[in-house]
Amino acid sequence: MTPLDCVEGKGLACVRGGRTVFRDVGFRLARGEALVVEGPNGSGKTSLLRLVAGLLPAASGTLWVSGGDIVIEEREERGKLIGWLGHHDAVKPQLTAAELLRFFARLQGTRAQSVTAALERVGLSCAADLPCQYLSAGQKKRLALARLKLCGRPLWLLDEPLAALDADGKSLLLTMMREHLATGGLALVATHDPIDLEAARLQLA
Amino acid sequence: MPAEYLFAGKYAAFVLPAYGVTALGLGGAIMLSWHTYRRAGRKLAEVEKTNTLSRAPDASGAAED
Amino acid sequence: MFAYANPKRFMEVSAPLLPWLAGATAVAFAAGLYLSVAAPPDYQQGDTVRIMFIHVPAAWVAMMAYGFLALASLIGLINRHPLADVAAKQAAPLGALFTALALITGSLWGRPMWGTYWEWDGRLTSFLLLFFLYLGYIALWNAIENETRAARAAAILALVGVVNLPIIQFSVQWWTTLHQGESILRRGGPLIAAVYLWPLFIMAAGYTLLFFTLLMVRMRTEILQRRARTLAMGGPNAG
Amino acid sequence: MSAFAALLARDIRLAARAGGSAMLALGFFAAVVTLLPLGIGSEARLLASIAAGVLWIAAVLANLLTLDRLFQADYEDGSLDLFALSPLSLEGIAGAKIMAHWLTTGLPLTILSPLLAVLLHLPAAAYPALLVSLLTGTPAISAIGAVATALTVTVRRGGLLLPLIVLPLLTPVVIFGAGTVLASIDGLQNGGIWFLAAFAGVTLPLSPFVAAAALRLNLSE
Repeated sequence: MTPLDCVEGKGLACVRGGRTVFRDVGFRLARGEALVVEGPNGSGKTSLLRLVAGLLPAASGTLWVSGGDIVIEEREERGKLIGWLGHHDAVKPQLTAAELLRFFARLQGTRAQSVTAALERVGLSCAADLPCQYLSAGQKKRLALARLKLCGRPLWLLDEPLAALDADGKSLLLTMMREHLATGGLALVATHDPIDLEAARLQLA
Repeated sequence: MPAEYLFAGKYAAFVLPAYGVTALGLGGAIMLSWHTYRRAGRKLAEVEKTNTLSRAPDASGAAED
Repeated sequence: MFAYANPKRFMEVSAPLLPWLAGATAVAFAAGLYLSVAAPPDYQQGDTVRIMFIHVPAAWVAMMAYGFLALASLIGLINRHPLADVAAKQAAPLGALFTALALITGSLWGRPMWGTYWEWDGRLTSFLLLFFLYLGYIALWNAIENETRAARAAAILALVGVVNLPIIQFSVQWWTTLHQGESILRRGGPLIAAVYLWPLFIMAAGYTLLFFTLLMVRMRTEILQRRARTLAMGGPNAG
Repeated sequence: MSAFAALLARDIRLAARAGGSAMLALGFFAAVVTLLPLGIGSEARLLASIAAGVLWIAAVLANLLTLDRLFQADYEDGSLDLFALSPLSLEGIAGAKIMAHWLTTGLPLTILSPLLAVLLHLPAAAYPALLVSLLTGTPAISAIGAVATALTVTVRRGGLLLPLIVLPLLTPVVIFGAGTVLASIDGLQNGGIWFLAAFAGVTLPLSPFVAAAALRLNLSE
């Protein structure tokens, strides 16, 4: 896991389609810490995550990502540190679960052998050779979690991760997040249903 | 006067429609543009009126033209 | 920067300019039309030569409009200029109108000479494709809801279009030599007699002035509409 | 490089699988070419004279059919976000997708075209020209089509918009392509193939960058 010490945003503002989604939002996240972003629908939780990920340009404000002595400014460079779990699970119906993970492993450049371990970790090893069209929504979300773990990125950005997960799924997510934080990872979680995780809270108006 | 000759000319059947279509096209564009321009102006004035009424008198003077 | 600061200056500058521009257009058209009607009939084409006075200027402005559209798109893309996007968006329907007029008057001019309303002549075909370029641009702009994204996507299409225009022109010419039957009287081929030059240039000036007058009116309309929409959405003014 | 190859392999596998676009394009191409004589009549000389144009236009339409899902499928299910965050640049992604589209649509069409040319009584002299012109032209169709589909990626039913946007941009390809085949029928060499090669040579390297710019703007708004 590439070392990442701190992510800090100051006075961040986001404009989408001419409408100001949020204004002067700031946060600081150190190694091993998590931040839960709460707020009503349309308050810009997803936009904030996309902004941190570098998918969205910030209308104003600055965002530092520093690891060791290097500070990363360029937003497409920042993208390489991000483990992204979006609304949609990015799962192709025609591919099997194993094929999908092997593809993303090769795309991210991680070792393909860890695919079976990742499937094992999320309890999908039985469905490894099943085309994803037969997976339930919960299983697809678990597959996305396996991919997140597989890509080994330090900064996790999770957008409504609890949706579509049953009780076991939720506890699996929490344990995986605690493991990630324990090994010095960082996490930003956008959610509006409660999540019992020792983490700072950021309220978006 | 060239004008009558024009209309009686052998090819009048093509010159007239050509000028007619052009007049229709350009005239139509002018009228349409002018009409939507006036309507946009009226609509803005109306929205500005309801806007300043609905808020406290301290509304910043949205006194654009 | 406040998204609409810059167009405010445009609104202030264009307000007094508009009547003058409209007046100049009217004068140019009056003079041009009079000269077109007063010009003697051509020994070969008879009166149909008068169609040239409204066909050629329409064609010139149609091409100039696409150049303007591409330039405004480039400026809009490079420094995210909201005014450039408005200019490009409003230039497209006008350009399409002038292209359509050029096509219709061209075909009406062709009928007495070539015996058919449509002739796959190099120029007319290129203009038909230019018309499709305009339609594609306008369709793309309307298809995307998000205003700023639509502006940028359409700008890229306009730039791709303007780069391809010479290639399209060349390929159509190459194609017509492939299929050209006997050498039909090439329209505008013979040197245009001097007496026809004056009406042509004055009409061309009239058409160009009309294009910029209508463009200014439509840009002002767009800005007023955007401002009304922003206010209605509880935008910046409403705090 | 392996990321590029990974995406290329995935797209080819997706296209080849059931419901993939490869079979769809071939089926459409064959359908248009077989339907045509039913409409126009089966008289050999007539068919032979229009065979070149028909084959080329059917090839272009078949390409457009499978192009509109090139980026949209990945945009809608969130894969495009993951691609944007991967080590592979958007330009690389666009390049891999264009190549995958050509391999699964353009190339099979070219291979199938002589078979369908027989249905249209295309004179024997024109077969090599048909193959060469399609081989050179279809990459350009994929390239320009990719740019257009990248522009309409966020549009709900962008596929309907694609032909209108792409039509004027593809005219040179159709003109030079069909022109080459026509000329070869009476043994002429009119250089159309060189223009086609030049056109493809210019559009192919540029289109990944233009398509990436279009994707970038659609992702970031």
